[in-house]
Amino acid sequence: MNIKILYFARIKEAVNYSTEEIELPSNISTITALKNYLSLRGDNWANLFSGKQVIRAAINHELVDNLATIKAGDEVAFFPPVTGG
Amino acid sequence: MNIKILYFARIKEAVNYSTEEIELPSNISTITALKNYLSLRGDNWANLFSGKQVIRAAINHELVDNLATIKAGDEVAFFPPVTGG
Amino acid sequence: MTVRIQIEDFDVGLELNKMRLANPSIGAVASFIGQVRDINDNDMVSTLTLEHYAGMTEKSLVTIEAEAKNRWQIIDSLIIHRIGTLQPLDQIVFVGVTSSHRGDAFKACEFIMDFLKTQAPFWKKEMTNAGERWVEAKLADDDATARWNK
Amino acid sequence: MTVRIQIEDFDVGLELNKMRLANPSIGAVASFIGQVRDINDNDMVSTLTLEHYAGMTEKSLVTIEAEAKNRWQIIDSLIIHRIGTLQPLDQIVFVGVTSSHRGDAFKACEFIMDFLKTQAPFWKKEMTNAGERWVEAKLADDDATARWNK
Repeated sequence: MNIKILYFARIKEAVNYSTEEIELPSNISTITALKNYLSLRGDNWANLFSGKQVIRAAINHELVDNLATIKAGDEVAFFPPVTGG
Repeated sequence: MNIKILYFARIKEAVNYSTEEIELPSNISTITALKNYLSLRGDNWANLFSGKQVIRAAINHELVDNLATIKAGDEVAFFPPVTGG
Repeated sequence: MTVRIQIEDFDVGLELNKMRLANPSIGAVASFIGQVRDINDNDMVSTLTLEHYAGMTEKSLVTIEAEAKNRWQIIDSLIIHRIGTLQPLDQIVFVGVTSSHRGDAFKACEFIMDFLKTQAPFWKKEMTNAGERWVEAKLADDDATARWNK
Repeated sequence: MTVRIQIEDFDVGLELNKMRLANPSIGAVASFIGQVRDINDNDMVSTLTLEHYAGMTEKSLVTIEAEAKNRWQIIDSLIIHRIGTLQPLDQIVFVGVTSSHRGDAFKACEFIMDFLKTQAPFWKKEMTNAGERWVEAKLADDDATARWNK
């Protein structure tokens, strides 16, 4: 299925991507599975999603946890804890 | 001893006084004693200090209770609960 | 740590700008405006007249500001309270507090308002469609003050 | 119930006046301004750059305002948050809340700020004398959010 992924702040800099559209294998259907899938891209990706740093995820503009289900057409975002205000 | 007494708001209207200087007998040395002394002036005074309505007292700009001591030269004030803000 | 008792209106934008620009370690400004409502206790209010005890008012507000500064890390505070006759939508009171951090600014600002309501010698008389009357003190304000007791 | 995300500065006096004059049953206006401090974690800050997640930011702030309105009796609220590059003493955020009563206005205003801090997708990068760095999220902000859990 096709999804859009957005990266922000420290994470955007670490992977050097801000937005991408990718075709996911059908067995990748949760945030955890997506993180593991992206980790295969190389050391910087693997290091990012290793769990050493806190990464928040959102699907379609809603904060979600690692077990959240990804559907075709979703906009997934990865970002560090927020620091506005 | 000579003291100054100020009346505010509802109380000022009840006794029709805003400020007075009076010579107190030497045995009048607390707020309670002063209230009893002023109550002798007539029904409106007696009614005011009868305890049916809450009256706050201050001595020299500090809120005090009924047992507070009055000294010569003090500025005593009587007023209802405050309603600013 | 300033207190102003005045008949004239005040300019909140001007006061807030002066306060926040006074010190570059200010990160947070909490403020409050109280204004005259058109309806009180179900009656239409046409005017509200504020009387106060000159001398004691300033002293009590300075004491409240000092206590706020004692309890929280605040950089400065300003209280402006109007006296005289006001109409609905007129500003009555302004409290502004600056701090490095928002928690201190919020708490100090609310603390000052709660104590101002129950300690500072102001009295309100309102003219309504039901006649002229003194505004009654509210138990809810005593409760709001009491919850700050350490 | 308005949210504005903008690069430009905002005029707090103007916004507060519009809010308080909108409804004669407003008796209380609580507000907050956050601004850039000159020193953070012991280093001099020269600029602060705010990035956000357009779309999600607005949605999360509208949700926070709706929850505040659900919890307290408020008449209106306004959130303005700037993005882009700012300097010390520049305004970052404004939150204003109007209500008939001050307790509701204060609580809703502080609630909105606490949730904005931990829920709205903004990130700060600061340029300091120690170099450029992302501002770290603070546990104290998580605690400030958690205390509102009913």
